[in-house]
Amino acid sequence: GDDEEDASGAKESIKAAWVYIGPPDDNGWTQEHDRGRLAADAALGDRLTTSFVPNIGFDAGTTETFQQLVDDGNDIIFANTEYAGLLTEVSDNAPDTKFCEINGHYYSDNLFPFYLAHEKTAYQLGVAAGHLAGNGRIGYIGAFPTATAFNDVNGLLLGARSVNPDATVETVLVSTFFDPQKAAQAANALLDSGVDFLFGVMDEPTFLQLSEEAGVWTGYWNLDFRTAAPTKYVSHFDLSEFGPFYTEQCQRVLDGTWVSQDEVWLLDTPIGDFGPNVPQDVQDAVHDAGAKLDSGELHVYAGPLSDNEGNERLAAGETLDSLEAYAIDWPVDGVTGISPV
Amino acid sequence: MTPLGSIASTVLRVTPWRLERRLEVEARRAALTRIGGAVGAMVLVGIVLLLTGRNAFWIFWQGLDAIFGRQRGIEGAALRAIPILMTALGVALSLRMKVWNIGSDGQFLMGALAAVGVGIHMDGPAWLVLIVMAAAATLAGAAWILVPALARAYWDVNEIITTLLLNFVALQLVTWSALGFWRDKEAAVIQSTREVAHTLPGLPGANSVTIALLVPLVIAAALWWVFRSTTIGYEIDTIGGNPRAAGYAGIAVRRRILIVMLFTGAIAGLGGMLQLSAPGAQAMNAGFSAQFGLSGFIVAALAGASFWGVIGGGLFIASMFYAGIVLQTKGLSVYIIFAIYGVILTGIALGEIAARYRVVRREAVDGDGAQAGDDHDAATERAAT
Amino acid sequence: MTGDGTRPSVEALGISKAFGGVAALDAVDFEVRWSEVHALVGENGAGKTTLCNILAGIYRADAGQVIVDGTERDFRSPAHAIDAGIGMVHQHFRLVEPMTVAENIHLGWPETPGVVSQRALVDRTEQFMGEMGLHVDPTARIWQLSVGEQQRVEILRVLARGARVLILDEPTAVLTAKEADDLFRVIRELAASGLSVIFITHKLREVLAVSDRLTVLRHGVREITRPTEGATASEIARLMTGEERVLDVEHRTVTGAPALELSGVSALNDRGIEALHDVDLTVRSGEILGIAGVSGNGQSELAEVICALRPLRSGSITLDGADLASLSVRAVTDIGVGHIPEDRIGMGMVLSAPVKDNAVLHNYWTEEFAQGLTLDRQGVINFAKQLVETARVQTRSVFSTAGQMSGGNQQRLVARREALAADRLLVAAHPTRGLDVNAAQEVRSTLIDKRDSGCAVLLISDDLDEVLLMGDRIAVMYEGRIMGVFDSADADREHIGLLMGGHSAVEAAS
Amino acid sequence: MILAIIENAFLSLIGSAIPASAVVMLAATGAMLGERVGVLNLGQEGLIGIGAVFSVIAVLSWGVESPWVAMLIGMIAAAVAGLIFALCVVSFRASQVLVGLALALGGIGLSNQLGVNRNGTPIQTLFREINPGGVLDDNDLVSAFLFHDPVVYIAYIGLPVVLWFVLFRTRHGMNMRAVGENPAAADAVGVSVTGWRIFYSVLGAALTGAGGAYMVLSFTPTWSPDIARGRGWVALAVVIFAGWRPGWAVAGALLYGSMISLDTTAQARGWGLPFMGASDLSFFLSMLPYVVTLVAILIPAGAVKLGRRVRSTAAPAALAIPYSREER
Ligand SMILES: Nc1ncnc2c1ncn2[C@@H]1O[C@H](COP(=O)(O)OP(=O)(O)OP(=O)(O)O)[C@@H](O)[C@H]1O
Ligand SMILES: Nc1ncnc2c1ncn2[C@@H]1O[C@H](COP(=O)(O)OP(=O)(O)OP(=O)(O)O)[C@@H](O)[C@H]1O
Ligand SMILES: [Mg+2]
Ligand SMILES: [Mg+2]
Repeated sequence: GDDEEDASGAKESIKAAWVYIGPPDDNGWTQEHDRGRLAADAALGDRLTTSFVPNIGFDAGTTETFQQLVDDGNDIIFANTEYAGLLTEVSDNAPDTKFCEINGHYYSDNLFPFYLAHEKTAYQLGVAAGHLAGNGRIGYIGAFPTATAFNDVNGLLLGARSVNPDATVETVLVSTFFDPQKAAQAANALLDSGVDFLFGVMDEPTFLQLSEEAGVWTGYWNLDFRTAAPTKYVSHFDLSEFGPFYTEQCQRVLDGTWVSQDEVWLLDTPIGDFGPNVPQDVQDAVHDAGAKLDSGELHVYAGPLSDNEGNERLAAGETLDSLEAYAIDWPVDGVTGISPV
Repeated sequence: MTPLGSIASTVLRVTPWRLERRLEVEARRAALTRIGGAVGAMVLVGIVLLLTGRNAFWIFWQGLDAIFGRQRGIEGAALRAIPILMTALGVALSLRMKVWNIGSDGQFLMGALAAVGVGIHMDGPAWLVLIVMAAAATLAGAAWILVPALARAYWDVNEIITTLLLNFVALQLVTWSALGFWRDKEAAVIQSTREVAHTLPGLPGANSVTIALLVPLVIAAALWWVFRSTTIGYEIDTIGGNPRAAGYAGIAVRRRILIVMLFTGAIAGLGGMLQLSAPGAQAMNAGFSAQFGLSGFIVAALAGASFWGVIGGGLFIASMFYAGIVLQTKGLSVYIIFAIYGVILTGIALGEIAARYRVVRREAVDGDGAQAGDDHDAATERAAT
Repeated sequence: MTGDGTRPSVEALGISKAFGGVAALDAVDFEVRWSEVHALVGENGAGKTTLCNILAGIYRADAGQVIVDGTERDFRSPAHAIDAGIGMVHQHFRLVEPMTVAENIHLGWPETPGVVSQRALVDRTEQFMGEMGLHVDPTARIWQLSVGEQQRVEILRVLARGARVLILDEPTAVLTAKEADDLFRVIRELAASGLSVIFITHKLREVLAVSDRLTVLRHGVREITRPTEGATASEIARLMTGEERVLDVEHRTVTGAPALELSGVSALNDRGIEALHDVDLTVRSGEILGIAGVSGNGQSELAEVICALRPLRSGSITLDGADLASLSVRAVTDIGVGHIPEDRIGMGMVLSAPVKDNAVLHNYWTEEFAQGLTLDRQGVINFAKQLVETARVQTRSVFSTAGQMSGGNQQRLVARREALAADRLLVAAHPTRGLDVNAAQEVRSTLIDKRDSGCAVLLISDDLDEVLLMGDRIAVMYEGRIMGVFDSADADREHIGLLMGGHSAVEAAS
Repeated sequence: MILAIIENAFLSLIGSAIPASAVVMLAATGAMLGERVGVLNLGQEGLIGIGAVFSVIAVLSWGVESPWVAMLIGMIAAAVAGLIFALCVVSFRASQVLVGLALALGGIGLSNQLGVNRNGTPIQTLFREINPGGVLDDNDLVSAFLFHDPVVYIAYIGLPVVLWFVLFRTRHGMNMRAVGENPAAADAVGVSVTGWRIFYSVLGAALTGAGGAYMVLSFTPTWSPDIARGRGWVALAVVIFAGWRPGWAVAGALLYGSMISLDTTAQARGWGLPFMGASDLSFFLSMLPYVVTLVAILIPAGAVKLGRRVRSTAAPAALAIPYSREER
């Protein structure tokens, strides 16, 4: 960063670094973040210098990566997966550097987590699935039994049930966000078992291709990837909010106004554009649900709800907001293949 | 005769030079040629980097500077060296007996897993918890190699693949622990077990390196002594050299193989605990072992029979990996770094061979003693016979 | 073009070859003619095998020419030598153990049909066997064969591909007298049909019996090539070694107390077949009991059972009245039993370990070298140096690996080591196999010294001459049974030969 | 009824294992070829990556339109890597274990690097399933079991049969086995040990590369980093399980593949264990392929030991031992 710093803490120019779990060309998660980085870079021009380190997994070397970025004088560092202790080990000892960690759970003076309010998006996609899946069976390929997955399956199921009360979500967990072969096997297993709609939190689009081949409706997490399933593509989660978020955080550092947060910073995640074959009435129903969710007229989680082991989790009249959903650790009844933590 | 094979072997034969085997290889020459192989490989890598438009000098300089330019670099390399040295020592021990344990990653992980289990469930003074963690890790590491060891010792099942397969199982078990049975639920952190509260005491003058660094040094010294001065070392070497002769000498070969393999696993398992009790690494996740077992295996194979060679080679490989992490933040892809490791390893393997051979001219004969050179004095041999 | 008995089939001119800077052959000239059996003799390590390996394309000479039937050849691999009609039967067999005899004979042979069936290979093999007059079960796998049978497979293989120059490297070292006689007959026939045979042996009797001419190598230099006619064993020995030593063995009649006693001993071999049946045997202190017999009749099992290397199935073994069978290998050694194993490389030493470590292989744990767990390294080195000196082992130093020593020197080391370890009993299995005359004499002297010092010696050998020369008493073994025991004075060579062949004592007597 | 369920389960497991394990099958055959002549190549992971990435490059960057040509290009690239490996370990006699590991590491790194910017791009140049006239319904389990693209038939039927025939019914195969069992013996009868070891290492590497190519040209038609993800190691285990017999490799590959698909299939079909939650079951099942492979290796070995069976499943005696004619 720049040494010139006025009394208010504002700076002439800063350096920002991104640490990515995957490669920036994965056609998925990391690529979306890298777009966000480029957007920030473009928006702040000469005042922001950005760099990124791809393919950083969860191992002891990761701490070293963060430390090195701190040593290299980065003013703010973004992590596009939850590195938890591997990151906080460094952030706690680098008070002058700011950190934003996606999907994190640790808060300090220089680190706060950010994430997506995606349970609503999942709900909207669920509405589409409820219309499109003839037999009401929705397949879901997940990575780990975390809140991300619970919000996905719950949103899908509740959205679908708003249309078809008999809808179910069948889950296969593959313990990785990125393994095309495993994802393909999961997709095949679900397709073979007869699901009529397939969705996954995978960082790559293999399952879309398989759905297309099997003639099953399908949707994607990260970005518009209808090329992989030209006729059966429904929609995706629109992750274009990363750019504004990154720009804003960098701007705050430049201005000397960056402050840490005490709750997760949730980004809007609208439903993306629809594939060419999604009927207009389905599109309308999805948008309608979205509008109601935004206005607070409709809640994704509204009691009575019980988990899939029969325990009541939400009494009638109770609701969960997005912040509460961020920590959810149970699947609603009707979801199979994943159990409460 | 296959055409390709024939071309290849002809190419190798038409040169006027040939390799001649040395009957004796001094340890120093072997060490030198290995280093030579590594340097040669790096030069080759440098040329390729230059050809692909990268500034090789800058890269090498950055790598060196990252380690030696600052205390954190040295400590960072040392921190990485600890797990690598532990797995390497275990493997080196079994290599003395010609047993190839490729499963030290699994043993390392299981050691760490056992340590975490103890650490998050046991109350008590830190020193006691740490000791119990170490004991549990040692046992778990040994337990993880038990089946391959029994199979090797009593059923003659090759251990390379059996130990390797258990790596995958251990990795899945760790994932399970991190996301399932020992998951850190309070923080709802993904992919991690709960954290152990205790760490080992730091080394005086160090910021992050703990007394764990002393453990591989002590083990290396102990193994060196065992193989230099005890009947146990003698017996293990004998088994490695000729198991039938060992049986003839009254050594219980199968039991020894079993015990030594268990020790191998135990050392790797203890390595898992050492890694876990370093500051900042007190929880387990699927990435807990950054190929430490594989690196350790490579180190042991490079070091040959020498335990001090393991220490030297381990520090070298750890530095290389550490430099790799730093270079990644300078824009050198981890992929390229892996490719470079491959080339350097090959260089070292070829260097090892170079020590065992020397190049002589095919037609060159006695003449002025050109051949009778350094290995031996022909005249004395003749006189002695 | 073959057969006039004067034109050279193979000429080697100025052949030199060095290993690790040490010359194994130094400008050797060697010439063999058509229709002759040419014996190649010399001490262990003289370079005989090296020279033949060069002729067979296994080694490349550092210098010199090889001329086959008038044409200069540059053998870059054995394939070239085979093309030139040279075939070699190697000192250490080169057979593929898990394959059948038929397969081994057809290996690497261009005339083998491209698509093969076992049936066809067996038929072809049987046909050759008929033509050559040599027989082995073509469907047997090599590991099931005795060494003599393996030898035959090697010879058949070479002959089948029409070798015109046949090199036999110590073919008789592992053959019984009968098998050796068969082989000599074949060799003579081959030479008579115009082929050249190069024949390496340490047994001078055989040189005189079968060869037309002989060449003596000494320290990698050719001493002489001459017709065999008129040569004497002592003259050849002198040329080989530069000195002549004759071992004079004085037999004794021992009345002393029985040391080793076996009664009703049975044991299985490695394949789980009973190899020893109800063996009763006694060796007294201060005597050599020679076991005569064709190898493979349970002798190795006998030695191993005594030394606790093999479990006893039934019966008892005692040494000076104390039970031996229940002891561990280590305990057996500790009470003063030494064992020169049959397979000295495979069992008796660790080739990759230094000589010093090999010197204490059988007693490193004793108080002499070990205090608790620690090994007295200096003590080991001193002991090894002393052993090397007294046993006249030629090695660069006690720190170089045992594998670098020539076979004869390895054997000397093991023999002396075991003799030193043995106070009460020394079991010596084939202790002179493959040794040159001098080395063999030295090992034999060691055994006699042992005997003279009051130790019981059990000598197992398939060389009947050796057993007759050395044994104070002689026991004959056949198919795991003792066929008879004789005092050396009463031992009749022919009679024992018959017993060795499995004829019962009654038959043999008649 | 129960029978029908078992049959169903069996067909669905094997049916999905067949294409999924074709890469293991090809790599195992490749590894077996090398090992039969005494060359142990631990670099299968790297070779799969190289084979895959060059096929991807061929399709995406060089505009190759035939999957066969793309696969051939992947095979040639892997063969070149195999040649370098072979020269190091056969000609220069470097440690097969070390250089093999180097090839694993370096091959993964190199292929990942070459794959940069090609991640996730769908590949349209694909092998097509052979389904004679669409006789059977596409989603039928029987057709999932029977109908695949041609590479699958080559991998599971063609190669094992050819290799078995060559190894055990031809002069050539006899010589090959001799090189792996006792190179000194093979050499003495004029078989070129060096030449054959190099040739079959290279051919084996090419087959392993074909496995990698298959992954991106049919199974999951897209490049992704670390594409082998342990399949190369599993292939080496399959060789041991198979006792170096080509036909048994089919059983090994399918066993492993079924265990892998048991994981996803059990989850997808809601098969459960009474004492385990759904998430735990998925973790448990993900360990199973390796445990079962391990047990499958131990059983025949134990049977040999306990029942004194013939040692036809033993490794080639000279495996991983460099041969030098003048050494002794
Ligand atoms: N491949 C080799 N490597 C190293 N040294 C060798 C090799 N081959 C032969 N020598 C050495 O060359 C010398 C001659 O060996 P060679 O085998 O030719 O002897 P030999 O006359 O056949 O003896 P023996 O009667 O014991 O068979 C010995 O000193 C031996 O150690
Ligand atoms: N399973 C088998 N199949 C075929 N032949 C066998 C088998 N087992 C043993 N033989 C034969 O029995 C004989 C004994 O072989 P073995 O190697 O056990 O001899 P030995 O008892 O060790 O004798 P020595 O000490 O003289 O070598 C050999 O000639 C071999 O041909
Ligand atoms: Mg010889
Ligand atoms: Mg025997």
